[in-house]
Amino acid sequence: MINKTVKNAEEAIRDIENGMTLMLGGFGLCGIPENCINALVKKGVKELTCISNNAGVDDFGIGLMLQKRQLKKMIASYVGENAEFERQLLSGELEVELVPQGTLATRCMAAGYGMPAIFTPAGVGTEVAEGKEIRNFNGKDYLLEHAFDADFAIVKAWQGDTAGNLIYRSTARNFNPVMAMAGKITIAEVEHLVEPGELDPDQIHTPGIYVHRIFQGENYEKRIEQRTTRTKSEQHA
Amino acid sequence: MINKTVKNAEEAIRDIENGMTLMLGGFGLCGIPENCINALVKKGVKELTCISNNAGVDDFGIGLMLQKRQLKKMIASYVGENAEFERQLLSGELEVELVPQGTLATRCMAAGYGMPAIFTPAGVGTEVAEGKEIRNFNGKDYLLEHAFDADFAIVKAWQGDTAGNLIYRSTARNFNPVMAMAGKITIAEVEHLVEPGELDPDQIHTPGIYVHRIFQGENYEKRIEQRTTRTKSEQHA
Amino acid sequence: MLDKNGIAKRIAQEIQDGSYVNLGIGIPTLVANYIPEGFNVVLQSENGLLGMGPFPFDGEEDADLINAGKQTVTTLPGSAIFDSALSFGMIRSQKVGLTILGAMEVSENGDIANWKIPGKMVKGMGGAMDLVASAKNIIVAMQHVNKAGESKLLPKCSLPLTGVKCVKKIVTEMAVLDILPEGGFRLLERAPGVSVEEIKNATAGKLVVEGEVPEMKLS
Amino acid sequence: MLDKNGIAKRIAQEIQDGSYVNLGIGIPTLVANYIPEGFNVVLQSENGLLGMGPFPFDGEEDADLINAGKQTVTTLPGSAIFDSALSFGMIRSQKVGLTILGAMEVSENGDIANWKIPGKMVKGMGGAMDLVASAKNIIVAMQHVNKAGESKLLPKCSLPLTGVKCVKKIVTEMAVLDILPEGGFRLLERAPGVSVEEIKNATAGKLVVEGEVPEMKLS
Repeated sequence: MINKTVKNAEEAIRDIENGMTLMLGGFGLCGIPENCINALVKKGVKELTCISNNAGVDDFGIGLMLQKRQLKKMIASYVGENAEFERQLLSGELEVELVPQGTLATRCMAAGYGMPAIFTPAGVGTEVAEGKEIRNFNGKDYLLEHAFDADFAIVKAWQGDTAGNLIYRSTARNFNPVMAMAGKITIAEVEHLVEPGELDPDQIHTPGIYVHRIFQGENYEKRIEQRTTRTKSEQHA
Repeated sequence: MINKTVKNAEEAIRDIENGMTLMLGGFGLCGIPENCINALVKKGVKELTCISNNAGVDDFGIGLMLQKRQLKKMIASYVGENAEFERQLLSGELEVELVPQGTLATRCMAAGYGMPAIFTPAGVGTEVAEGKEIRNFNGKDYLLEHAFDADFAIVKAWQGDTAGNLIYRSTARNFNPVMAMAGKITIAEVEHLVEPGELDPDQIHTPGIYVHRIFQGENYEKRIEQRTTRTKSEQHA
Repeated sequence: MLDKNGIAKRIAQEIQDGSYVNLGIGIPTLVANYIPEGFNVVLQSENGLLGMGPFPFDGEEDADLINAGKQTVTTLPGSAIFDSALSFGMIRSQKVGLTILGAMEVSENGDIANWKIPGKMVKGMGGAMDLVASAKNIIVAMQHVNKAGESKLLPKCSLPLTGVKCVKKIVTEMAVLDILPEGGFRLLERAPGVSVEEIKNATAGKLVVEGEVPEMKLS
Repeated sequence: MLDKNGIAKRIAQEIQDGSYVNLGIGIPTLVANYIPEGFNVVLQSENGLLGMGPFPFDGEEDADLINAGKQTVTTLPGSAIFDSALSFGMIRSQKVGLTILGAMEVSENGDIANWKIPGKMVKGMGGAMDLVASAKNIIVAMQHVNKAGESKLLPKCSLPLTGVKCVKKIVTEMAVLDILPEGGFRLLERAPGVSVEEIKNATAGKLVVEGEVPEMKLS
């Protein structure tokens, strides 16, 4: 196997430069690459285009990069949790491309599958369709949407081996596998880095061929955005 | 959960009729739905269009259906192991569409992903491209290939639960997951049928929503096409 | 007039046994509480979960297990987890049969607007555009009028659209309506104590009333 | 003249440490035996396996674990299994950098034919069309002439094509050649004991000989 290990987030992002396009895995604050985001904030790299489903919250996730004005453009599907985002957007400081969530995921997947474009019905008849090619198949209209082209994809997994194979945990999977496939260079931070052979080949979510750098992250906060619970008395509700 | 269990292969294929289009999982003889194939042979349903990577061998797999002249058309990528196939093809008894393997897999996947068509460079400049739309993206030519439209997809998995969730074993996975997603009705035969909750949600290869009928198969032969081994003395070769 | 739970309760009657359903944020989330006992209904959450269970007990929240509303949830026996591309694959291929979501406006031809107020609010469409473009059956759960007292059932949406000609049915605090193929809101049921006249006054789009309109039955 | 193993041995010199490689059926399969000790090379099998190991020991064959040639194989620590669509996804997106495959004909502009003899043989293209349409580096392993003694390195292929302008290098029992951007087989190395003259006679397409042509080094 090919050893993809790097020491830490700083080494993993060493060659990310101003003006680059990054994909960042996660849905809300779930499954985001916390270590790499912190390292990007520390590095202070600017003029970035970020592709991520959400933009974090004001003081966590991509929100930290927004506060430091590191983003030129954000490509996302839902940004409702972030006041600083809305402020930068409405003031014109931040360029924003809002993309239907399924289109966002599929444009990542298309890159990983070597497909230059895909067809989706999402957005037909709306402003999302403006300027895009519409094509009818079997009586239904579809938009032609292009694969993303990202310099780096940065994902977070639960387990990974030094060959780059990744396994995600629960719904922290979300966009991570499709982004992991889609970067020119893919960086994976994992909660548990193990030796080749410790992961069952049948259970790998992202084959190592897609991953260029891997490291074991630390101090995961894993913040919960909407803590919703029920009490034991509701058990039989 | 929704219970998808049927008693056996006969019940699973009860409404497969003459002239229908079927997808059959497997690569070579690996991971093929043996029980359903045998039931289809017994039922004697005819004029079928079969989509499968291979056509079995003379006396096993889809070859059994060829011997009984049950196929009108075969859509496959490689059929080199089957003399009866070649005979029926050259004599004109059997209609054949040969499709590049990656195109075959991706046309199945497209159906399961609700994408009417995909772009692939495979076959550009060859007779596979004849009559097809060619489109250039970023300086490279791609063929427009359409999603398959199959009445039934019949797959084989290792484990499955009554809710239809499937887990495949080793390279017997092959075409099974993409075909499982692609049938108007999907039938899964499994080596081990278990109750919901016995499979780890993180390890499901095919979510149950794609599977309409499931049963525990029996008497799996799992024939090996090319038995290749080494002796212990070659261990350090 | 129904409260939010009443709307959810009424919508729950639309859910068929043995179906896969996607519930949007807000009132739709409440629908889960009213699915009839004994019904096998599987909830899909578009971030990548099939078989969404109830909220976890206090102290058992798992940051890695959330729904599309970012709420902590649980799995059920038979649940499956997958990535976001496959999640929308099953939506686009119509395996998820019913989508229930909120709206800011619905037009009499079934257009829906729920993601943007130009110059004022930009939250994004999330998965809504994919859902309304694909699901066979789309039910909108919303208030009949907005906070300014203006009807949300319009001849034509004024806000940027989420999808066109896709809404099949609407349940509000006042009424159940469906969209006629030729256009128009057909009044199917009145909320308890609400008159046809009141519904007419609250509906800016074309309202079609055929014969006697029954009152909703909420068991 | 090289035998099949000799061809495989020479091709193995083309493989870079730290690379992902797809080996076709026949001579290419033998290449695996000659990958230099200490090299980290991962073999991809397009049915859905990354990290293909050696054949199993007698009695340890697993019917569920085969390669694209339908041979029983093994996994290695760090292997991954996936479905056929993802397999070709990693091929199409050029993550598999090198493809080594056999051919019936190669033309001087890099076209390859290896899947069909009209009216005579129809095995199908399998994954070859996908592989040659996508891989960055494509090396052909084949005999210089066919059984009838006719050259397989042609000005133009006579058989149905598998791919166009895709072959980068050719290794035969007689020579190593690459395809020039402007067309033509450039002779890079001679097999031990084979003269340039003999190679010329066995090559129907345009052969480009620049200066002294060295003999292959097969350690």
